[in-house]
Amino acid sequence: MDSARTPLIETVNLKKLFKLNGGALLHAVDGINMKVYSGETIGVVGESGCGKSTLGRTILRLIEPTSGQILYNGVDITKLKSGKMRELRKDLQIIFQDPYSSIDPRKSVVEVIAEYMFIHNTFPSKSAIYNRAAELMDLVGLARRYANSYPHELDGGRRQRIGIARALSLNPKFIVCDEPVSALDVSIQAQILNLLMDLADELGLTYMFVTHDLSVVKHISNKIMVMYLGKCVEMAASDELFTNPLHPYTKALLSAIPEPDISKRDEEFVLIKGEISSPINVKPGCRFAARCDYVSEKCTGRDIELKEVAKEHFVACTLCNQEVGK
Amino acid sequence: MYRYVINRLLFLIPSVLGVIFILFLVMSMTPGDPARILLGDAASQAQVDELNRQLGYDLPFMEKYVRYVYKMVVEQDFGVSYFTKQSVFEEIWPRYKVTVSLAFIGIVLSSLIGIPFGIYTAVRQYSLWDTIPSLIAFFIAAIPSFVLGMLLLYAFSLQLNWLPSYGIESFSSFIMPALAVSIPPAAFNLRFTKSSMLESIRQDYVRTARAKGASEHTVIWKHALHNALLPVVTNVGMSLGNLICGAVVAEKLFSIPGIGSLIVDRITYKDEPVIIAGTILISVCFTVVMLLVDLIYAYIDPRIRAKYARVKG
Amino acid sequence: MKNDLILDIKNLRVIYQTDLETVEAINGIDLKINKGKTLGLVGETGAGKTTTALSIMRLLPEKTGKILSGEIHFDRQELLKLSPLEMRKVRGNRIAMVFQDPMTSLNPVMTVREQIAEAIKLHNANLSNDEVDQRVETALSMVGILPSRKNEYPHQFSGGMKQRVVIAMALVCEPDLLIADEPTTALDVTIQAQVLMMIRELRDRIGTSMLMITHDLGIVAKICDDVAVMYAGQIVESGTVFDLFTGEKRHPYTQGLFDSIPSLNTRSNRLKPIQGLMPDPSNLPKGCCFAPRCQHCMDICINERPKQVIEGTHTLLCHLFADSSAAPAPQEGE
Amino acid sequence: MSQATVQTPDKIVFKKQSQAKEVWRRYKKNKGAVIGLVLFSFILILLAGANFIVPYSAATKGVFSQINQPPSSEHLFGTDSYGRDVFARVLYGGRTSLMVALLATASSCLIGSTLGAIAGYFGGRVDGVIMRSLDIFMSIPDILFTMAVVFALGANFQNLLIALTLAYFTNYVRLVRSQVLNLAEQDYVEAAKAGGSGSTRIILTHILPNAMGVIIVNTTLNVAKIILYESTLSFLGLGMPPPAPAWGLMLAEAREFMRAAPHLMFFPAVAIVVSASSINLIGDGLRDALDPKLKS
Repeated sequence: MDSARTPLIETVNLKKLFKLNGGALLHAVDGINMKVYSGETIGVVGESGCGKSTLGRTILRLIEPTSGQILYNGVDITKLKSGKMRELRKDLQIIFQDPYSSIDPRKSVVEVIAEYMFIHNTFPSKSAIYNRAAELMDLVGLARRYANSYPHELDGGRRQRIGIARALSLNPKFIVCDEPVSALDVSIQAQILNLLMDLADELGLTYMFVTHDLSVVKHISNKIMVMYLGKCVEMAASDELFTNPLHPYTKALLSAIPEPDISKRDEEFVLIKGEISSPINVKPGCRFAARCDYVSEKCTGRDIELKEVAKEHFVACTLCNQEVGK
Repeated sequence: MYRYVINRLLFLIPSVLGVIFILFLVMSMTPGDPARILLGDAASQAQVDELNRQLGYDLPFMEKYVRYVYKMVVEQDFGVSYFTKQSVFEEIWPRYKVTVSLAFIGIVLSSLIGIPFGIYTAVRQYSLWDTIPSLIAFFIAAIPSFVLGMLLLYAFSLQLNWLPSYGIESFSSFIMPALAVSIPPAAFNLRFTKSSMLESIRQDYVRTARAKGASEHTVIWKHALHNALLPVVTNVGMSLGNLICGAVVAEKLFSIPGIGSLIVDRITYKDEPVIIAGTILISVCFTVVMLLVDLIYAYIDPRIRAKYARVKG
Repeated sequence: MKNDLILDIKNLRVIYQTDLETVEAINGIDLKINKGKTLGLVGETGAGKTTTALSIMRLLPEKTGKILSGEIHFDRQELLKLSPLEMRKVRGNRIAMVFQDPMTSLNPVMTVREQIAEAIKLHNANLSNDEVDQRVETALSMVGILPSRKNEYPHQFSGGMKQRVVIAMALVCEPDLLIADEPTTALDVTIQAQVLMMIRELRDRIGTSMLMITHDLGIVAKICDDVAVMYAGQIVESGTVFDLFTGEKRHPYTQGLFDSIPSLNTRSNRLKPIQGLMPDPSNLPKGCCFAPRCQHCMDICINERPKQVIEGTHTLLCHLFADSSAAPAPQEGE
Repeated sequence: MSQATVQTPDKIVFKKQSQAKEVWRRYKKNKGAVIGLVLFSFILILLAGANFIVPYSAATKGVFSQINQPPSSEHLFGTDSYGRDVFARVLYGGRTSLMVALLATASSCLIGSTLGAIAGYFGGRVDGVIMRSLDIFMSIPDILFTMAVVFALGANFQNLLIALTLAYFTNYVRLVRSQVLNLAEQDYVEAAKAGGSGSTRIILTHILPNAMGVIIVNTTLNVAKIILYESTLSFLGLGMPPPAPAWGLMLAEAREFMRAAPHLMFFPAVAIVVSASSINLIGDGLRDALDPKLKS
C-alpha cells in the first residue's frame, strides 16, 4: 500500500523453535512476515497451540527469536544489547491474558502500576511517580480508592485495568495485547474492549491484538492475520477477511462461531475434521493439509508460500494460486 | 521402562563412589588415629606409627580412596576391622540383616497403621474419628523416637513386665523395637495421607463419579483413594531416612546387634573400614528402596508410566 | 401439560454458608424443561448456573451448600425428597451431567473403558462383562472415538477428545435429562463446533431433554428451544428462544448481554456494555439486583424486589413491565 | 459513558498497607495456632528469665543425700543423679536446645536457599551439577552422615551445628529450586521483564517475596524437627557433650534411672513435646495464614 511509510513494527521471516526433551523441535513461530503501521491494530487469530502468543512475546523479545528479524521503526532490534533493549521497553509493551497471574499478588495496586516508572526513574521523585500512577488509574477507569488494595481483592475486570495502566505507564507506542479479554465475562469484556479502543484513539497507540475470538478481533482490528501451527495462512484487512475468506481454515473458523442470531439457527457449521496437532518436527507442506477437505498432492512436499491474491489480501493455499497482477 | 531402571541402577555407581569419597574426606579431617586409640597412651610413637602402617591408615587420602575402591570392586573385599581384626564383611553382614529387617518392618507397619488411619480421618473429617487419631498423630510428631521407645520400655518391661527389654532372642523381643521404629513414621504417614486424601476428594473427577451415581463407598475407595495414594507412595519412600534413624535409636535402646549401633560404637575407635562399609551398605539399600518407590509410583500412575516408556524411544 | 414436563423447579433457594459469610447463590428460581426440549441457562460467572445444576443432581458441597427451600420435580418424582440411595439411582441413569473442564473431570488413573463401564454397571448390574464392553465400544463410536482406543488413559487424549469421552459416559445409560455445564467453554472454536453438533445430534437421536448451561448466546441460538437468563441467583427472563431473540420486550440485563457481544455482521466502533459489576452475592441489594447497573432504573427498583411478569411463554422479572404501558421500545440486538 | 475520562478529584493518600496485618488477621482465626504462639512465647519467657526463676544454676551439685529426689517444693522438678536441680537444667537446657535448633535452621536455610535459587534460576549445567551432587549427598541417610561428621570433628556445639546444617540444607535446595522454577514462569515475572527489569531486580522484588511464604512455613516446622533430631543425637552420644544441659542429653542420662527416678525422664520429655508441638502449631497456622492454597 504505502510502501513509502516505514512500518512501526516489521518482522522478517521470524522463527522461534523450542527444543523439547528428547531433541524434537517445536516450530512455535515459523517464518512470520508482518508489517504493522503506526495507529493500526493488527489482530492475530488462531486456536490454542498455533503460536500466536509466542509470536507476540517474541516480537517484544520476552522470548528470544531463533532466527529472523524484528524491525522497530526500520531498525533491527533482534541483536540489541540488554541495556539498549531495556530502554526500548518503554516503547513496546504488553497486556497479558490472565489478570490473575500477570500481577504480583504481594504488591498493592499502586505499586504494580508504578513499578515500571521506578525501573526507569521516569520522574524525579517518588510522589511524582505515585501521582502519575493515580492519573493512570483515572485513565483506565479504576477508582483511586483501590490504590492500596491488593489484586486478590479485586475482580477480573478491575485487575485487567491494572494491567492496562501498567502497560501505559511508560507511554508506549506499540502494545501487544495477549488475549486481554478472554478470561472475562461478556459484559466486562465489552467494557475493556471499549477502554482499549478509546485509549488507542486518545493516545495514538498501535496494537497487536492476539486472540482466539473472531468476533472480538473483527471488532477491534484493521488488519487480521490467521495463524495455524506457527504459520500465517491468511492475512487481509478485517472487512475483507470476513467477507471474502479464502483459506479453507479461515472459512472453517468463521463458520464455527455460533452467532447470537436466531435466523441462522438452522445453518450448519462447516465442520473440519480432526484436531490441531502440535508443530513438532514438521515436514514441509501445508500444515492444515491433514484436516483440509480440498487437500491434493500439491499441498505436501513443499511449503506453501503466502501470496497476494487480491490487494493486501495474502493467502497460503494451493487453491488460490493466482497472484495479483499476474 | 527397563532402560529407566538400568539408568537408575547405573547411577548407583557414581553414587557409591561419591559416598565413599565423602566419607574418606570427612575421616581425613579427623584428629587422632586408630593405632593410638588401640594401643593407648602408654605406647611409644614408633609403635603407633608401625601399627598405623600395618592398618594402612597412614596412606595419603586419595591413595587410600583408590585402593579401597579397587579392593571393593575387584576383590569384593571390604577390608579388615582395625578394632577386631576380623573381616569387615563377616562382621557387619549379620548385623546388616537385622537393621534392614527392622527398617523393613518399620516401613510395612508404619504404612499399615498410618495410611488407613489417614484415609479414615479424611473421610470422617471433623468427626471424633478424625479428631482423636489426628490429635494423637500431632503429639507423636512432637516426641523424639527414643523417648517413645523409652516410654514403651518403661510401660511394658519395667511396669507391666510383659516384654523383654533387650535382645532379639524371641519374637516378643521384636515387638517393642518394631513399634518404636514404626510409630513416628506412622504418625507422619497419617498426617500426609489425610491431607492428600482431602485434596483428592475435592477433585473434579470425584464429582464426575458421584454424578454417575456411584455410591460414596465407590467414590472414596475407587476414585479418590487411588489418586490420593500417589503422593503417599513418594512420602513413604522419603520417610526411609527417618526410619533408618529410628532403627539406629531402637538398636541402642533395646540393645539389638544391628549395623547402626555398631557404627555408633566403632566411631569411638575410628574403625574406618567398618564405618565406611556399613554406610555404603545402608546407602545402597536406601537408593534401591528409593528406586523401588519410583517404580511403584510408575506402576500406579499411568501418566508417569507413559513418561518412562517414552524415555525408551 | 403437566405431564409434558421432565423437570420442574419451584422456588429454589440455595445458600453457601461458611464461617465468614453467607452467599445467597440462588434466590427463589422457577425453571421448567419440557420433555425432549433443551433449555439454555444463560448468565455470567457467579450468576448461580452451576449451583442450579448441582442442586438438581443434589451434589452441592456437603459442608457449605444448603438448599433452603423449593421443590425439584423430575418426571413425577420430587428429587429433594428422595433418599440418598434412590437419588443415586437417578444420577447417571436418568439424569446425567457433563462438566465444564474435560481436563479434570476424568479420573487420571483409570482407563477410558473402565470409566465408561463403571457408568454402565452402576445402573445395569445384570449385564455380563462382554455386554458391558460392547456398550462401551458403541458409546465410544457414537461420540466419534475409535473403540480401539478404549484402553487408553485420559492423558492420552486431547481436550476435545476428553470431552467426547465425558459425553459418552453421560449418555451411555440414555438419560432422560442431560445437564451440560458449559461443555465447550474450554475448547477451541472448531472443536466446539464439532462437539456442539455432536451433542445436538445425539440429543435428537436419544430423545433426551437437556439443560444447557452457557454464557454464550450464540450457543443458545444454535442449540436451545427455551432460554432462562440468570442474574445474581434469579431468573430475570425466560421464554422460548424466539421470545428472547426476537420478542417485543427484553429485560435490560438481557439487552445488555446482547449489546456486549461484538457483532460479526455489522461494524460498530463502540459496544454498549452494562456498566459496573454483578453485586456481591453475600450482600445483595434489597430491591432489584440489577438496579445498580440498569439504565432504566427507577425509584421502585431500588426499594422493591420486582415480581414476575408473564406473557404467554415469556416471563420477565422487571418493574419496567409491571405495567405494560410503561415498557420502553425494545432495542435491537444488533 | 467513556470510563477513560472519569476523573476522581479527591487527593489520595498512598499508605503501604502492611500485608503482615492481613496475615495476622487470618492467623488469629486459627485457635490452635494462637495456642501454639502463646505456649511458645511462654516457653521463651521462661528460658530467658531462667536466672530469676530458679535459685540454682544448671551445674549446681547437691549433696549426696539429695540425688534423684522426686519433685518437691524445694526442687520443683526434683534432682538428678548428681543432685542437680532438674528444673534449672530443663530451663538452661532449653536455651541450648532451642539455640542449636534456631541456628541450625537459619544456617541450613541460608545455604540451602542460596543453592536452590542458583540452581533454579540459572538452570542448565549449574542446575545439573548441583542437583546430581545433591542426589549423591542424599543417598546417605541423614543419621549416618551426621554420625560421620560428629565423629570426624568431635562433639561440641559448633560441630553439632555443622552436622545439623548438613543434614537439613538439602530440603531447602529442593524447596527453593522448585519455587523459583515455578515463580519464574509466572506472567508477572514476564511483565516485569517487559517493563525492563533485570534479573537481580526480578529475583529481589518478585521471586523472593513470593517464595517467602513457603520458606517461612518450612523453616518454622524445621525448628521443631531439629529439636527432635538434636535430642536423638544427644541420646546416641553424638550431641552436646556432658555436663552441658541439653534436653536430649538429660533424657539420655535419665535412661539409667528409669526405674528409680522416672521424673528425670518426664520433665525434659514434656519440655521437648510442648515446644515442638507449639512450633508445629505455629507452622500450620502460618501455612494457612500466608497462603490458604498452600498444602504440605
